[in-house]
Amino acid sequence: MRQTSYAEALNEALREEMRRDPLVFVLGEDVGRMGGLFKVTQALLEEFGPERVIDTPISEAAIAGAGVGSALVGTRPVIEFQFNDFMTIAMDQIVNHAAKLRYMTNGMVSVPLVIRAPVCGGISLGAQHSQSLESWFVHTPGLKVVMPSTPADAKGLLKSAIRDDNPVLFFEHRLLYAQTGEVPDEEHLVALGVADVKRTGTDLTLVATGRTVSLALRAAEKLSEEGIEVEVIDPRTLKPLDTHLIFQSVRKTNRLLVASDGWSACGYASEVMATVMEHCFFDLDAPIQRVCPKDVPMPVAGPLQKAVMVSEEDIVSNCRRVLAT
Amino acid sequence: MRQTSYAEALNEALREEMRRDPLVFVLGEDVGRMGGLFKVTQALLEEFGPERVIDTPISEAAIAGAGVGSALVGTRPVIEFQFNDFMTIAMDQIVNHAAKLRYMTNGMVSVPLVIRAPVCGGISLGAQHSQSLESWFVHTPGLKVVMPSTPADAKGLLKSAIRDDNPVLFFEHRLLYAQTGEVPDEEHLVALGVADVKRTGTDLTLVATGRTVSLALRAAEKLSEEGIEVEVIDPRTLKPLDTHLIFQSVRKTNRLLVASDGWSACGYASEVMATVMEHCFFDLDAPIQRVCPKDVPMPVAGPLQKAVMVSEEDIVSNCRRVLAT
Amino acid sequence: MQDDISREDRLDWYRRMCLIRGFEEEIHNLNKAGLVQGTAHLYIGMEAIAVGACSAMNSADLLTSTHRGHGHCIARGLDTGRMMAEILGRVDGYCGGKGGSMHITDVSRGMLGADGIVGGGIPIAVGAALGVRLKGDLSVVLCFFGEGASNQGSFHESLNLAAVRRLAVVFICENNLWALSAPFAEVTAGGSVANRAGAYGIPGEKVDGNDVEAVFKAVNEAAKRARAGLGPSLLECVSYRWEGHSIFTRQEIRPAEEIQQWKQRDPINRYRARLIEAKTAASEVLGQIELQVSEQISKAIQFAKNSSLPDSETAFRNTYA
Amino acid sequence: MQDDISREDRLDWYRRMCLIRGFEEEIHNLNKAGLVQGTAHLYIGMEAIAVGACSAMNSADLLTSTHRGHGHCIARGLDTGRMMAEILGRVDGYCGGKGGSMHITDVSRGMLGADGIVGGGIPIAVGAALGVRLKGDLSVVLCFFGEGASNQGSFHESLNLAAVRRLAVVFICENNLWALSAPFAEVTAGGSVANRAGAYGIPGEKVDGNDVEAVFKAVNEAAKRARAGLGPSLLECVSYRWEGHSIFTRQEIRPAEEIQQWKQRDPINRYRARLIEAKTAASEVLGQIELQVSEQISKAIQFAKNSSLPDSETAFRNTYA
Ligand SMILES: Cc1ncc(C[n+]2csc(CCOP(=O)(O)OP(=O)(O)O)c2C)c(N)n1
Ligand SMILES: Cc1ncc(C[n+]2csc(CCOP(=O)(O)OP(=O)(O)O)c2C)c(N)n1
Ligand SMILES: [Mg+2]
Ligand SMILES: [Mg+2]
Repeated sequence: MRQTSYAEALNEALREEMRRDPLVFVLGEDVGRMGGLFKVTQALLEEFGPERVIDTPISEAAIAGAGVGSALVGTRPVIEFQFNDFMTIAMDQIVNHAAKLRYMTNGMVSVPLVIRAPVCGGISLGAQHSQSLESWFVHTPGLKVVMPSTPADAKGLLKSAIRDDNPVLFFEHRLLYAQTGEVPDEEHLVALGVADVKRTGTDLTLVATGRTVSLALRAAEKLSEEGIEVEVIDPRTLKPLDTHLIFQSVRKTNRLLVASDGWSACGYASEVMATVMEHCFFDLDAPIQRVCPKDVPMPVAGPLQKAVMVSEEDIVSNCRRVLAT
Repeated sequence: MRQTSYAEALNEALREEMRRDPLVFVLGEDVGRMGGLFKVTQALLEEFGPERVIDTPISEAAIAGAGVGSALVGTRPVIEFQFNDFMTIAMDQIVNHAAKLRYMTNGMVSVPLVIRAPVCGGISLGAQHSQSLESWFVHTPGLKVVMPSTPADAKGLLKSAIRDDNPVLFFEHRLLYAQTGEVPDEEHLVALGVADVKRTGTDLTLVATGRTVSLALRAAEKLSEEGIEVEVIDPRTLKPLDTHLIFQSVRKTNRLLVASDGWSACGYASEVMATVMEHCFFDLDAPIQRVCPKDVPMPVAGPLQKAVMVSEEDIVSNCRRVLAT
Repeated sequence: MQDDISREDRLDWYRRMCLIRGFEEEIHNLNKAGLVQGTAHLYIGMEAIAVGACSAMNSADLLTSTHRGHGHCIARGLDTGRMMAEILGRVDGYCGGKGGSMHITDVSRGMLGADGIVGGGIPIAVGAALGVRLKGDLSVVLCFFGEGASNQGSFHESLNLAAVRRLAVVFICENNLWALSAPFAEVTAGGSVANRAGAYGIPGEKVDGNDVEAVFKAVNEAAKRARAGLGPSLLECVSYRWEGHSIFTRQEIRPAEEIQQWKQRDPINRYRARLIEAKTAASEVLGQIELQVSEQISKAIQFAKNSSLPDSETAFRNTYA
Repeated sequence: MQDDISREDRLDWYRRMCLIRGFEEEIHNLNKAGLVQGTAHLYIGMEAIAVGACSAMNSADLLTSTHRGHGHCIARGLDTGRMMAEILGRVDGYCGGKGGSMHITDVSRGMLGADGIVGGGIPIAVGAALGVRLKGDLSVVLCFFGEGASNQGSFHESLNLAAVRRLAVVFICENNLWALSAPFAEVTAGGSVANRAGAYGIPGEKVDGNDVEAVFKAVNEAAKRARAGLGPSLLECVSYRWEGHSIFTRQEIRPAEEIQQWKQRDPINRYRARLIEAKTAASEVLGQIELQVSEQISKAIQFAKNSSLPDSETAFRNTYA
């Protein structure tokens, strides 16, 4: 298998799906001529032309609305937001329209729309360019939410998202774009709603998403040296959540830690905690804990950003904390 | 003490604060001439004039932004959104600006802004007029989130919110507007961040917010007839959360149920569950459970709406469930 | 649609306007009887806009609507029985009772949906135009919205996007002079919505929204332009709503004389008089039509009432495809 | 500000433009040395807009800025040392290193903040104008934004709101012909931002953004109007950015000749030549100024470098008041 970067894998997914289905098209700011701020749409304009690779004005609300409208008439738009922070401008179209039109019409219409956006910090862009807002969308019925952690998952999940008949929010971590990994040469699909055990272990279950998966794996290696075996589960799809795999693991290890780049309050980590609590309470030997960024906006200066974001050390120390009780 | 409706209590709070401080002003759609869609701003235009009671165009993003800008220069805007669903249009200003400006400037500025909005369904207005989106704002550092359940709390909390130097999101339940209750004649303030025990009990702690508080109290009465004593806690402020009072109660009752009109996934109920799990795990005799609306958009037809919204019976049966384990 | 208006067209337009009027009036009665589920925003007084505009549509054309959408639906030929059933929250309604008045949709008629969000449908219309072009269809999208919506950011972004992509959208502002309690001039700078077309370099025109033929002609021209690949247009159809903002509204803010004046410009009476005067049809012929319309409405109501309220189980279906 | 321009004004404007240019050029070097924390969007080529505009401000006036905000800050007289410290993420920066280039703010100078959201500052400017009026101040608010931002809904809503309330805002569009990789005409319908003023019934004017005196005059007129209670205006100052979109940008989309042409219209060189030609100042006098500017910049850099990176504990402070 080839080594491919996360960004290239996403680009391949787009290209393959656009070749397969002439109704798939891409729109967003700087996706054409420039190939996307993070190069995910690179060279698509050249291959598919300006009717299928649309450089839009800076009008996030209309872009999202155009996605909804074009999906309603049977095309399959894939929208890029340059940062997920800018989705704040398009929440009405995403939440009041994309998420609800199928339900409100009792199934008469569907909205096969994909919205891609990078999340979280790491390059000192500050509070308006570093959020990880996936939890808002997990909160909202009618949406699916995906967050891949490897190039192979990125490719396979994006292809599935494009083929899905529902609005799918697809969150990418910008620190992952350059990361490489093996991606199958042949057609590669990863089903939505299926979690993945990224590492098996017996002492503690660690549910991690996006960037925190690689931190979790490194943390697990470190703890393994001490004889502690951590099982790392990547849900890959945050909504619908593959609870089965998580419950199974917790019933084996009896301990759980959840890591997420989204804030803790009403966040994705709290949701996993609550769900496991409801279903596996008597299997737990210790309180479930979470590792999330600190409850502040993201600062710019390096040392501050580092203090706020989730780190490998945070995960290691929290694993120890869960194991100590 | 007088019997006052929730809507009148809010109106009194606005009037008193506007009399006290000439920099407090109100803006929003139909707040002037019409006195607000739900009559909360009634007769303010007559008393304070069109420079302090501003009927705006239908421009939610600019209204929120105008709130931020006017707060930045030292006035104290109180914005009304007709339904919290329309805040989706203003998320950028609320989340990227109001919530973050103080932090981003390291404390140089403050944003003393109040945004009021009704939440949840109950009058068959359907999926775009019935959400209860408070959890999104609890997720976001830099905001305070308030949700009163009685006329007295409504008045006291709104006055405190207006005096607070931070952006405060103030969520009202439209089924409560007509509900009456005692409101003190004298100056009445309720501090933000302080929960309230609405009923004492020994067998189960029931944390409920907004409209679900009255459902919880009725459920508790019913269970009391069977000798089950439920302690009902109303956090009143969702962010910052008064964890102290909740932990204390859970340590006494060893059981917890959380009721909320917001969806369950990544919602306020999951946050309370996660926090209690972290801190009171060994005090718990049974898994914490939650009662939330079903995970679907809100339908219009009466029987459907009823099936989706939290009911007194839901709370009773879930209390039993928690007590049965 | 042909350019020249035939007698059949005229009679059909008269019929449709009467149908809208009668349908809306019945909602008042049904509401008093406690049968309407939720709210409804009546189109009474504005019938000429929907009928004139939708008459310029081809069968493959599309439209997006607003909270005040019944008129557009009827003008576009939706089934009044299923519409009424939806408004009463019944299983045979277009949305099985889940959507109610504000979300009536019928994709089989190219009706992409009413909308509860002021300005919410505007970018959706633009997207639909983008989509049909990609599919190679020549459909035009009519995009209805109130003058209140023209102050939303979505209006601006959508007109700009449609203009730079030369999309086949006809933007139809229904200026009924009030947005809930807000008078047009007090909240809308520039004095005219049509005038805002200049900002996007597209044609803008103010139209007498109480004249069904004037509306037809203007929309037909704009649709031809759009079909020819010349891009979008903005039409401002000036009219008035006779009723309160919604059936929930108890308080009337608008001056009684103003309401009275506009009632004197009734688009239906006016058209009736014109048809008779021009000898297009005798009063009796129109009377026949009115009778047919009454019957259709009675049937629609009967259909709706006979349909049952949905079973609570259906609340949990159709969130996802 | 007085209407007629004195020699001191002219020399001061020249100085400020040089200061912006030199400051921005140093950021390039500091970035190569790995010292900039995060990104920065350089103002090089556009100096005449900020300097001309801010020179029309009174001391109580306010401004809102954009991601490309250094020029506005310097023109408004912010401390270059504290600015540079912020860009390097240091404790002595205006925001203690929390905000970085995109969030420099100094309320003591009426500078309400740069902004990382395209179009984000526009309604904030309107709100500030609303607020100062309520307080009884006569301040005018200058609202800067790029031509890319003029396609955001916030632009439309804000201009409409300011117009109907007759607020004291001067909307200053910096049209540098590109928004990241998007050429103006391809994404902006109507061909002109100034022209969009018509939609709101307010004055709109296109200005040579490379001519500091032309900008001053236009903004001064608009500010006078605003101060007199006559409401907002929209100015479109046409200029060009010489550098890539941000210091992160490696790819240049714009045609090399276009960049070259605009460099020949350098607002600083042009003004220098004009001052000499008009005998306002001899070349030596201007040389003196340039020297002073260099020194000031060196000091600013020294100040910034001497300031330490913040302690991680400060990350947890100042979320709430
Ligand atoms: C985004 C949003 N804001 C506010 C409302 C509440 N609302 C419903 S209709 C309406 C007035 C709309 O006026 P206009 O667009 O002129 O349409 P009209 O009702 O006059 O037909 C308002 C404010 C809403 N539904 N959506
Ligand atoms: C809401 C939003 N969308 C997109 C971006 C990313 N972005 C930053 S600057 C920029 C271009 C802005 O163009 P313009 O307004 O013309 O300003 P200029 O950079 O040319 O000075 C874009 C797309 C953003 N910061 N905010
Ligand atoms: Mg109207
Ligand atoms: Mg630009």
